[in-house]
Amino acid sequence: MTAPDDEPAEVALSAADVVAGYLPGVDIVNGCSVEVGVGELVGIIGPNGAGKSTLVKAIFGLVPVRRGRVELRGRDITNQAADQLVAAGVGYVPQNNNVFPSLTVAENLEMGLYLRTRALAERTAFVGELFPVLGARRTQRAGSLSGGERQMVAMGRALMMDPTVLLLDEPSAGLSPRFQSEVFSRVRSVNDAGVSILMVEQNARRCLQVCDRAYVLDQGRNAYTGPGRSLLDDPKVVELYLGTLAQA
Amino acid sequence: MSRRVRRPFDRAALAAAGLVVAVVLCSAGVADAQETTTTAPAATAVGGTVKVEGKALEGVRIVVTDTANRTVGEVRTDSEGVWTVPVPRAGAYRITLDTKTLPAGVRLRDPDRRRLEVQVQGGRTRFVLFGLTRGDGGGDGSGTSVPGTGAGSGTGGARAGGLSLGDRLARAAVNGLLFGLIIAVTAIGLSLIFGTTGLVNFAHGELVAFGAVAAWFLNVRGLHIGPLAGPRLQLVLAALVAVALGGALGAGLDRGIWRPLRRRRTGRFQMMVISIGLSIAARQGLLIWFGSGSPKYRDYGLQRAWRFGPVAITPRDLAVIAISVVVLVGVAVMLRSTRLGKAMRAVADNPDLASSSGINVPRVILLVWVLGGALAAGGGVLQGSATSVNYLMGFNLLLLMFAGVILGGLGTAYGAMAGSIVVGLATELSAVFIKPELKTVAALAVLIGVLLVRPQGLLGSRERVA
Amino acid sequence: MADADADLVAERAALAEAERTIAPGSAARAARDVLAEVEPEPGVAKPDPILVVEGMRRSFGGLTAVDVDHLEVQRGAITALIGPNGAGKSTLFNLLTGFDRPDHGNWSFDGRPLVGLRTHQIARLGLVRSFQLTKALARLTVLDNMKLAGQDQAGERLLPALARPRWRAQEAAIEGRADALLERFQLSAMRSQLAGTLSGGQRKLLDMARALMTEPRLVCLDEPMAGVNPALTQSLLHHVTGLRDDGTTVLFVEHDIDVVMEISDWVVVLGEGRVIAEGPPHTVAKDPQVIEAYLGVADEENVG
Amino acid sequence: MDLGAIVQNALRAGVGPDAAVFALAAIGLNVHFGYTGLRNFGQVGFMLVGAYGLGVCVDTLGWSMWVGIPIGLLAAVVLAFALGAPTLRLRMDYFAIVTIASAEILRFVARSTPATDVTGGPFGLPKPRSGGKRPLASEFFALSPFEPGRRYGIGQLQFSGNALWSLLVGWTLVALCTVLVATLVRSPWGRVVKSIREDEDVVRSLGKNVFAFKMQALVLGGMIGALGGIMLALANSSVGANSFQPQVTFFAYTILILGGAATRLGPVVGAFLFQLVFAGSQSLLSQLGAEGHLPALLRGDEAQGALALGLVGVGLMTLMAFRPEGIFGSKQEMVLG
Repeated sequence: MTAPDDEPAEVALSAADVVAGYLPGVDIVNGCSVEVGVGELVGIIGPNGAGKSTLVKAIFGLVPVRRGRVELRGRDITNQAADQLVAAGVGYVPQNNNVFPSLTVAENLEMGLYLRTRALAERTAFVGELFPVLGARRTQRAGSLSGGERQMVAMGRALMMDPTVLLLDEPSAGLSPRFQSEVFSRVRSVNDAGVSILMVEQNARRCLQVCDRAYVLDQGRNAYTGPGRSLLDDPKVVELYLGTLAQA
Repeated sequence: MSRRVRRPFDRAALAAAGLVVAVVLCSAGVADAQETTTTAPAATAVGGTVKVEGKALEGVRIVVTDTANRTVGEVRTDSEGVWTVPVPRAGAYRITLDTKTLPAGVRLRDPDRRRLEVQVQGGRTRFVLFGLTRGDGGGDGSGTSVPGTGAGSGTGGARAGGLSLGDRLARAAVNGLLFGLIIAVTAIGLSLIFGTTGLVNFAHGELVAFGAVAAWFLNVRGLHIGPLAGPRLQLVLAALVAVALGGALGAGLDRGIWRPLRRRRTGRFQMMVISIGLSIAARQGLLIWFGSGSPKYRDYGLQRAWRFGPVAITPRDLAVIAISVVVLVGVAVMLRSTRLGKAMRAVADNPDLASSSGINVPRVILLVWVLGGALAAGGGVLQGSATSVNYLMGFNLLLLMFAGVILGGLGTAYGAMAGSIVVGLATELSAVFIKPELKTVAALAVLIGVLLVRPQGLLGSRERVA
Repeated sequence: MADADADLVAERAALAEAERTIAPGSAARAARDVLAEVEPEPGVAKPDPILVVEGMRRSFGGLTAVDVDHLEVQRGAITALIGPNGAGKSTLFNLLTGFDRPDHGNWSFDGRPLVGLRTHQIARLGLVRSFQLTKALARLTVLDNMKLAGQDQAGERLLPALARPRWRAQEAAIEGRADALLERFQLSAMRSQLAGTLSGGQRKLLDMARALMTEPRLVCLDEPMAGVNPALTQSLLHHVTGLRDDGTTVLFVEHDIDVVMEISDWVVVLGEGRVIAEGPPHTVAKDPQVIEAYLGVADEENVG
Repeated sequence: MDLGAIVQNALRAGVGPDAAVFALAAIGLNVHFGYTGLRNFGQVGFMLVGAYGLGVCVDTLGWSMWVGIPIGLLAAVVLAFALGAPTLRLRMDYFAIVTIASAEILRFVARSTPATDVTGGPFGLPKPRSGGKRPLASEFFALSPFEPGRRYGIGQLQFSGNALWSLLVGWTLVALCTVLVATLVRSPWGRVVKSIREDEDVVRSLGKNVFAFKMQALVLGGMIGALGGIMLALANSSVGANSFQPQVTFFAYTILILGGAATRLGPVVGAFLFQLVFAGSQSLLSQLGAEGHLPALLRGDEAQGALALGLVGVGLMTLMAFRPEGIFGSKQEMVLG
């Protein structure tokens, strides 16, 4: 497992001092800075309501960024429209409603490649290798899949465009432990295939185990950052987030 | 990147909408300049044309009486078969055709409809038609099948007497299929627009009437742009132009009205009320442009019916059925297997996710409007050639379109097709058992019944309602 | 200006209250003592259950959202319902309070079966809920929001409504209770403001106060602390324990583990719609299955 | 151009019996939509059953108006139950479409030839051939203290005796209904229905039978609408299905939004303004036409009527897009809603 302790040489995605929120005057994210190095798998954990999902949405242009700057390989992408970000190589998997239920699995994947249809066969093969289960379900409507399978379809869809950075919003939410393991190992193999990943997770311990590095968010601000494994042992993190349960 | 793609399309949409306006204004000017055959001088009157199988009848006596049974006027038809009787004021009048003055061998299709009761509106000429046939023994029924919409015209149903129930059902089924297919063609747009934007578009009927009216001008008046006068277009050609104009109008409406409203995050109810306002305004615009007459197209007007067993159908109606089927299958295939079609379904499923997948959602919605406008206009031409052209024809179809869309399950295009055909069949089949003038009631009752029993529609899944 | 002052006053009062320690009263001790005798295992029977759920299932399409074999909620205690996102907590709330219908299953409140009852009938029996996303009636005043919850107001019937004398006295009584509750929840200053102008935290308070206006016997709070600043959280916690001390049973969904540990007498853990564990807070926290579902496996050796 | 005549026409329409009828329809709709949030798109159906209820009793059955009016109101109650019982639980777009479809069904049936013996069919009431058993509004105008033929009024604003009587009765009913509705919405009952408009789940969770309240509102607003229909029948001494086209409901919405939904005087002010502007613009157009200032296309009553009506449509769109709270409504409340 690659867990570099030093700063990564090249930055794939960075958000600096981002302030963002849905309603005017109510900031959910309050000056967050995160960086994802090329080829890195970075996690964001934090208590409920800390603004983790909002941060990812702000990076992806779904929530207006009021202050701060988001860059993709040094290029300013702050507040760019989602379809433009997809074209620029950012993939995003929302937490809920992340498949088109009335489309088949194959059509869901095709929609992921809407902007670049020529590579369809090649990309479908690539995604099929990562998520073998999707091959068997090609012609099934996505709405009839189980939660774990939907998550695979959603990730597969986001990977169709061959993104350089993938944003995942709580990929394990609502899944049984077995499926959670499955999802995390898929996330790891997507990362091993060369995609930089920024992942928000509520399942802190698993997230820290699988990530190269992680940020702990609290009340819309960065609280801690460091290599995943070391955070697990950091008493402050344990106190702030893992809390009582973790002491058990 | 995608912005570069979008811009020229925007301009094209606006230019197209501009073209629609230009054509409308020009043809309107022409309509006024020429002697009109349909819009009589704006006096309160009743009038009509007495014809049998396309041939005008001269010297037929018509008597008009008022509600108190006083005779208001009495005329004989001229060499063109035309008659007009001015009436003192708006209200109900009874029009009687003196059958003794009909030439030998000509009789009323329905002897009960010798005397018609009509409501005349102030400043308008109410057209009254008597269904006549050459009674050469065969009693082969109507020369033209009329899948009317209960528009309140005097052309109720031609009830063929003496047919067995089975034969009448078979005929009604064919008419119902014809009518249902036309509704289906017009309703797809309504369904797709609802699916992708959540708009319950009350102004969709006016797109239908617009298509029919535009094609009528091109077909009967010819193309006039400014001082340039062109030839009158054959109906098929006129229909194609009308479909293109309908698509352009759809694009113009999306860009000009609905997209700005979506951007302002206007609520769904607000948008629905706005579409009602638009419907009122557009309907009155059509009235000013076209008048309140119900003329027919120049082509395929009167044809001898082909007989298939108990069923008689004109080549025109058969063509309408064939065209509708081809269009519906085409749209289904487009939605099923083209990239754009899948994108339309994706946007209908989840617009946010669609845009997160790189789909340019506003552009897909624009194309949905183009498709919806074009289909509505095309459906209008089909309906116009199966019956006649009237500025209210779209509004009269609207509730039936809603019925079709809801029956099929809101927002699913295939459902809208199936639901519309059910509505068409219910409408015409009911006319076998109840008075034809009440057949729209039957269709609406079916709609309400289905909503109560299966609110998710016939094909929709239960989850969609929640 | 007046509003700003009022906000300040409210905030200070909330902070002052937060500084007071939350001392478990006798009711709390009683509840905990009774529950200490109960075996911490899923579906265990309680000495004095106010709510009993039996074989309740609800699925959406292919997903089973709730599948509870047996669950009892102890009268007079604070029971927390926890579990990861999507575990079915909110669905269970909706089923219990009649907002959704189970595919099958029975449940009863104080011995009365609730199957087939409509939402408002369940509420009238004293089983009242709050909402996860606060639902202030935005175009009504704060006071009217409260008064709406008054029960058996004759003036709510169409014809008596026309005769003011018929309901004036009752209205005054309801208003008195509403004001007392607003006072307790530090909302008095906003009583004649439209509820839509309140801040998120104030709406949470209003939501809870309004539920209490109905004098419920069991109140179901759906994530009462979500999106609330820490000072207010303390104040809300105080209100929740206060409820229990006044004899109201509380069932609440919460994400914040600290909150759950601090105020609940009993914890029920849901995972994929099932009750995977229940017991006193500190017992549950040590349950390997809970750690598995909620936090993920730390390491194989840790679990073993 | 005779501006005076235009103003006079506009004013006469603004205070005339038709304005009172529209005001009643809009007050009923205000109970439905403004206060309770019910999207009733078939208000005209309630007017229809009121008018025909009275008309059939008097003309067809020869009963007294004093029996006909309660029966007209009762018909509205029956319609409200028939509509509401199955549909009030449906989602709101469905409710809108069911109500408009029901109103259309009623209109189609009323004007159908099989119904001629009862409703006069396409001719309406009074029935043309047989004539009714009793003149529709004879009892109503017999109560009038004014001479039917004489003209009354101040200056230019003149009405015939019968029109004056109709408008006085009409506006009196408007005033009574306004007070009734105002009393109700300020009572605890009003608090509940307004809460239902905001969020019916909350109301349900507090132990209120939301369905029953919605039904009461539907009945009440429907009866006020029926009163409008009855007033229309009396003022015109006739009932015709053509007066009950779907667009009448849309006009009532326009009126309500113009004056401000969920305000006490909104429907009244709205009806006055609506008729004033509608008649004024028609009058203005006809003068412009007569003096040759309009393009040829827009000459003639039909075109000018259409143009005026088209302007109503544009007005409704503009209002809803830019001032959905109405001209006198509160912006703050709208933002919160």
